[in-house]
Amino acid sequence: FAGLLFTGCTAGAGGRQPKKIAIVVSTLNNPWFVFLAQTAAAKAKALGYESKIFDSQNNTALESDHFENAIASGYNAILFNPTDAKGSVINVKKAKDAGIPVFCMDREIDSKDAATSQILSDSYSGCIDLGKLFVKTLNKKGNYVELLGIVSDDNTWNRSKGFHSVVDNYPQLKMVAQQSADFDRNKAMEVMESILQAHPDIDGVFAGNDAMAMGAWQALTAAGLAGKVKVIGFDGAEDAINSIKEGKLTATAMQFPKAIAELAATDADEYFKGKRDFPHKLPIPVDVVSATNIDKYTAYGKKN
Amino acid sequence: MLVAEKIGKRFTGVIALHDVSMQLRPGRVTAIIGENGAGKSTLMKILSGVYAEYEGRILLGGREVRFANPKEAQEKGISIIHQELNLIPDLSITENIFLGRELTDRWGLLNKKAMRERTAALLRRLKLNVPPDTLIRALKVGQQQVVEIAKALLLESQVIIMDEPTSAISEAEVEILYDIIEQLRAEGKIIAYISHKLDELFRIADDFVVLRDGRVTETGTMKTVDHDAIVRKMVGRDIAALEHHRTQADAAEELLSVTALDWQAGNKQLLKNITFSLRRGEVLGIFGLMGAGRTELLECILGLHPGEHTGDIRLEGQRLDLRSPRDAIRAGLVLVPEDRKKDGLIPGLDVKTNISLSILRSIGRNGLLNSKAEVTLAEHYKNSLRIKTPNLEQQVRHLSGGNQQKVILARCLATDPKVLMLDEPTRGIDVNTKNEIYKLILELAKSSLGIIVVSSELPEILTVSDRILVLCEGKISGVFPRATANEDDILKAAIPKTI
Amino acid sequence: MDLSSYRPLLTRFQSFIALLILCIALSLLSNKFLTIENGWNVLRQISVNVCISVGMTLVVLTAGIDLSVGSILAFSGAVAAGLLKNGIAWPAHDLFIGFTLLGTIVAALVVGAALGFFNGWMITRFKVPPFVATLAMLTIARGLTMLWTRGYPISSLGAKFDYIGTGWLLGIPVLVWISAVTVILAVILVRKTPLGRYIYAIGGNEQAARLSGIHINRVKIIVYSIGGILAAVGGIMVTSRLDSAQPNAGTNYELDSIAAVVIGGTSLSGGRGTIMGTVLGAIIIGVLNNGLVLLNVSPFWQQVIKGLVILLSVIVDKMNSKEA
Amino acid sequence: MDLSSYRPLLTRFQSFIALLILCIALSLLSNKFLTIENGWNVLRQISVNVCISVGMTLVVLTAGIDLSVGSILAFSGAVAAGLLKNGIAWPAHDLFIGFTLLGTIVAALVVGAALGFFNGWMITRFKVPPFVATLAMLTIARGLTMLWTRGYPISSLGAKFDYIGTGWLLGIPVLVWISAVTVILAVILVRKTPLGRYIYAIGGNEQAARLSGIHINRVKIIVYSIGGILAAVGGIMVTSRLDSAQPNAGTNYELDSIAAVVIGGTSLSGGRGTIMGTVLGAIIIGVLNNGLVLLNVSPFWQQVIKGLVILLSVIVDKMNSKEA
Ligand SMILES: Nc1ncnc2c1ncn2[C@@H]1O[C@H](COP(=O)(O)OP(=O)(O)OP(=O)(O)O)[C@@H](O)[C@H]1O
Ligand SMILES: Nc1ncnc2c1ncn2[C@@H]1O[C@H](COP(=O)(O)OP(=O)(O)OP(=O)(O)O)[C@@H](O)[C@H]1O
Ligand SMILES: [Mg+2]
Ligand SMILES: [Mg+2]
Repeated sequence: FAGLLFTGCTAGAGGRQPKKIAIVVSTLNNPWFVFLAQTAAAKAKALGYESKIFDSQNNTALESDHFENAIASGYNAILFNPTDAKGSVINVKKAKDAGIPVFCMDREIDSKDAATSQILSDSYSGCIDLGKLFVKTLNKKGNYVELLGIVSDDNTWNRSKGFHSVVDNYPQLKMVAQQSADFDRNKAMEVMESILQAHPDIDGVFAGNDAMAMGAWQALTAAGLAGKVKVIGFDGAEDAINSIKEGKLTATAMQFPKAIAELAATDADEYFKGKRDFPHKLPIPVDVVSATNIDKYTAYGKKN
Repeated sequence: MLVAEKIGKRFTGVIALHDVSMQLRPGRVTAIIGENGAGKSTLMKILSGVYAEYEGRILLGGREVRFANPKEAQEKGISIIHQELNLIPDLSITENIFLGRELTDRWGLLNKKAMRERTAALLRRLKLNVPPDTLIRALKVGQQQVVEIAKALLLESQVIIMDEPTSAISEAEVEILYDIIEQLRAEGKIIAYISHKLDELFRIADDFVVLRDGRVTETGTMKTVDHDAIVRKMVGRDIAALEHHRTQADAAEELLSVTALDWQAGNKQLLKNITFSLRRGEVLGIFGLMGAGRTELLECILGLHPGEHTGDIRLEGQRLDLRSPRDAIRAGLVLVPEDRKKDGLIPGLDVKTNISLSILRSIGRNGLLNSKAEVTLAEHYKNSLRIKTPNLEQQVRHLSGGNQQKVILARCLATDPKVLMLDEPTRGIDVNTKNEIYKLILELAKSSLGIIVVSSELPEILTVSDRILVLCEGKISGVFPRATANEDDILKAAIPKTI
Repeated sequence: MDLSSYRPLLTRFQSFIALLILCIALSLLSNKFLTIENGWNVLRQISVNVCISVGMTLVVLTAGIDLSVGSILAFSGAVAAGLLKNGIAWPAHDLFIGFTLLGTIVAALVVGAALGFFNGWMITRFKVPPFVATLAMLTIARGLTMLWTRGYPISSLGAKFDYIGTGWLLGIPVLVWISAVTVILAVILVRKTPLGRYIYAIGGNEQAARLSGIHINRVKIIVYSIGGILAAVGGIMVTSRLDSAQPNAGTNYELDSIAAVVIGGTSLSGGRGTIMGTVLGAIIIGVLNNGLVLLNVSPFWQQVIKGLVILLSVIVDKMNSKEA
Repeated sequence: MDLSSYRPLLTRFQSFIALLILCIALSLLSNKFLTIENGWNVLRQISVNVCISVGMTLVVLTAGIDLSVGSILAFSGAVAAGLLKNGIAWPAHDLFIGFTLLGTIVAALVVGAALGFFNGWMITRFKVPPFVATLAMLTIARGLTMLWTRGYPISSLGAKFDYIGTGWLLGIPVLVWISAVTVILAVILVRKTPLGRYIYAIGGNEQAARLSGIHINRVKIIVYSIGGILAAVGGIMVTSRLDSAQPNAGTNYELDSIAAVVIGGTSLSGGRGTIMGTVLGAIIIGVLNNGLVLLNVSPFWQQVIKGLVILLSVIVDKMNSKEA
């Protein structure tokens, strides 16, 4: 264990001191964020900076600790995926006061000036598009089920709202069940199995993320309803992309964590080089991915 | 022949044994005698493999043996009845007796039938007529003690060690045990027998070994010595057998009165129509066999079973309706419980704290503790009760049985009660300390406390009480003023008629 | 006499009543509840918890506790998936070891056993309290899972493997078979073998058990290892059911399984309890989860209700058992 | 006599050594570690855990345990935020009650006390094992939080409130003041009051304590209520520090705080332990978290290392204490 620490240290203290970039991410409990964080880290390294990932474990208080520690240990910039739009503001302010630029990734914090730049993947509008597609595929009528993410997470609600802002305009689309599956594949499968008992007659499922979409899909397959029921996810995770390729999932919303992360890292680089005028908010549109355009995409991004 | 050579054993702080040498001979019962803390149990635990680290060596049949654990000792034919009961409350008699040496069939599965049968046989031999499948927790202490004996008899061991086997069983069961010991002796087994009841030793022991402060002070054969000699050897001086000259208490006014106390628990009638009274300065002895309901009676008086029993209890004429021991203490009733370890002590806390526990509030200053007052209190009782402890910060778990008992007594007296109830106050306590406690009881009575002493030892009852109440199956089966009291009548009254 | 009677039968009868009441209530509230298909659902959904809880019961019977089951489940599941999919490769010495289905399963079980053994070793050799030792393992095993999966799920493991989680055998889901066999073996272990006796004895009075010549440490280590193995079984079940090993699988499973054990009437202070009781507990929880969803109760209320039901079932139990 | 002597001083000395070693190692590995600023960081970061763990220590000393602290923290924090921001309104009878800062704080503490009291009540009145009672409360309180916040954080609570979490007083962060005061009060309670004695006595031998005239149930209820209040204090601290009440605040805090208690040398079987030990334990954990971040240890490895260090510190402790 001591050995570990030392390797850790030599990695930390070794060589001439390059600038250090902290990457604070809301959770590593979910591949999407792992990807976001690791891409950012890789990019930072490629640009010749030392970088370290901090896992806030969905806990804004822990995120606060990370900020304080990062500031104390002299990081020069923070690439930041907030746990919460409001709760995280105070942390960003802290960094700003310490003269450390913060670049928000994917989720926004609601403060005009705290962050140096915000590169946002706007799932609200993403879910609006998904909603439209959903309405189209079910052609405006039928029963559907919504699987929510972690109910204590405002992303869960951003997505739900975006979706309903469209779908609720069609009275013949009836939501027969709305249950939480915690962004978790297993939970989603079990919840779906149970729901199917009460409502074998559904036509569609909207899942707050791809993991849940996959779980739902498996439950449907087991019940022999595969294909009959349309399933829509969100994220553009690998499993989902493959599954759409195989004509299973109907659609997902592709966020571009790769683009987001690399952009944020580059911003940091330019900031060091003296650039100051960053766009306050840079929304990265969320693409709807379905059978029609699937071959343009891979996991978490566009084919290139 | 089992020989111990220069055995030494130290615990943190104490030297429990210092080159102890002795011989246990086949076909003879050797009594190991000594005060509390003399080192008897420690020595036996070494012989039976409980303690693997010790100095010196043990020879069994001329060959040196060293046991890493109790199992090895068992396999070499040494079995022991420990001083404390070592049974698993939620396992049945059979399962406890065979624990660690189950009989299995060729699939390695338990052979319950065989085990049940052999248990049944053992129980028959010990005249304990309960089904082998009874859970231990359903048995009375005495019956559990018998199970412990059965455990030791299961394997036909060469050496059988009995550490205070009779401390918890009543006359009848003792007799059975004696018969068995006779048999074993006849079979030429080696038997070590520890007891603080000296008269027992004179009945069954052939040889004796006296331990004092972890050293052997003398060995010999029982024939050559008498009671006082033994006592002298273990204590190192004479102790005056105290005889009981008391101012008649009958004059004094009534302190505690119990009328028509009934306690029905489930389908069991634990107490039936108990009516008696206690005067100031009187020592009321309550005698009875195991399970006669004596402890239950005290518990009811102490308010441990509020609402479960009927009848009325009055202290100085005031009707008591106690919801908890707390109320009892407030009212001036205290109990020194039967089972020191389980109900009496807080082993992890030190002597001082254990003594002051019941009256922290009253000796406290404006809601805070008052350490000075605590120390004075503890000091006071340390001296007046002659509690043997290195210092007041000693954890009570390290004191010997007798001194632990005194600590509890001190806690009770500190509440300065009107009525003091003692349940088996001298169980497992050596003669010397016993005498001290008897003296204390009598002194306290002089200071016009009302005292109730529950005991299964007739001599004890006869020594201390002014009046003797005999309980049998939850009913009062006799009352004897000490003047007219004699062993036979009391025993007669105590033996159940209903079987 | 068999161990089931260690707790007055009455009380287990009580949790049985509790279950019945629950079921009746639900079938009144939803006509979808009492259907064969839904029955299979519930059974399939509890099968994992049953396996884990059986192990937990053994641990709790020795007066211990195991908080690490969830993480061990995740790690061994991930190991199975990883080996099955990628085998082990050292490109450096271009060395590669592929794994058969059986191979991966064995490997996963070994991993589970090893971690469980480590728990037991810490607890017996270094006297670390079970709560702490397994709490540490909870973190460690989760970390190992993350390291092994790099935080990404390992998916599409092939039809053969998925059969475990999705297939049927003689009209019964394989998952149910697995948990059933586990339960039967455990019942035999507990009622018919000396080891079972020792487990109860240690929980009932460790000192007395030691004086009876029982190797306390050995028994404990075995028990924690079994706990680990059963967690691994759970890991394999979950993984093959999802056709994917999720890095965060099994989070908070320890709580569900302890709940099952306690609702089943096993005393956390050891020495008293039964396997069947635990199974009953697991069923109660499973039925509850299933019912709350069937009735489309809001996720917010679900938590409150679950908590209350756990309390109630234990209270019912207590009020009718001698201890109360 | 002071209760610290209940554990051989040596062992507490040991966990102190453990802390020293840790600090020295870290300051060698990172020149950023031993800075005043970082010192304040660590203290500020552990302040919440210290408050909770002090309550936990009292509970554990009575041989109990409290798994619900995290959820109680979340709920009382949310209540404070909600009342402060929106007060209570019944549009129906257009009735509205506004809350002052003090009012909200009191309200939050009352909520914490109430939930803690409920725990104690279940445990004493219905003989529900502490583990289960508080496990149920863990779910219930979380559910209540969701219902109260509808799953959304409650933010921007105003400078006055934020001062608690972010302000300084006489050159010391307010958070640190709060935890310091809590600790001092607790030490007084434990060493200098009868109640403190009763807590140790109950943990040491409940039956004997009862016969000595101690009101077991009352003491336990008080202790769990204190636990709830301190959780609420923690809730206020967290909320004002973030200027926002997070619905999922405090998740898993029970584990951190139990870890602190045990590393501090308090025995989970009750009757033995000290407040200062727990503080020490909390510091060790805090320093560890802080240090692992300062050093360039990957988040996945951090979990593994953390687990190992917890094990180590307990083992060091055990090996040097008589019990081992
Ligand atoms: N708190 C969380 N815990 C676990 N997984 C989460 C959490 N929040 C989101 N996720 C998962 O990670 C994916 C990416 O989350 P993300 O932050 O992009 O949500 P979002 O709705 O895009 O945020 P925003 O509304 O700010 O755009 C989500 O689609 C979801 O699958
Ligand atoms: N585990 C232990 N730790 C520390 N000291 C001990 C331990 N066991 C016994 N002692 C001490 O060793 C001495 C001998 O104890 P032992 O139990 O052998 O006395 P004994 O003769 O059996 O007394 P009794 O007649 O009360 O049973 C006593 O001073 C006791 O306090
Ligand atoms: Mg997004
Ligand atoms: Mg002895």
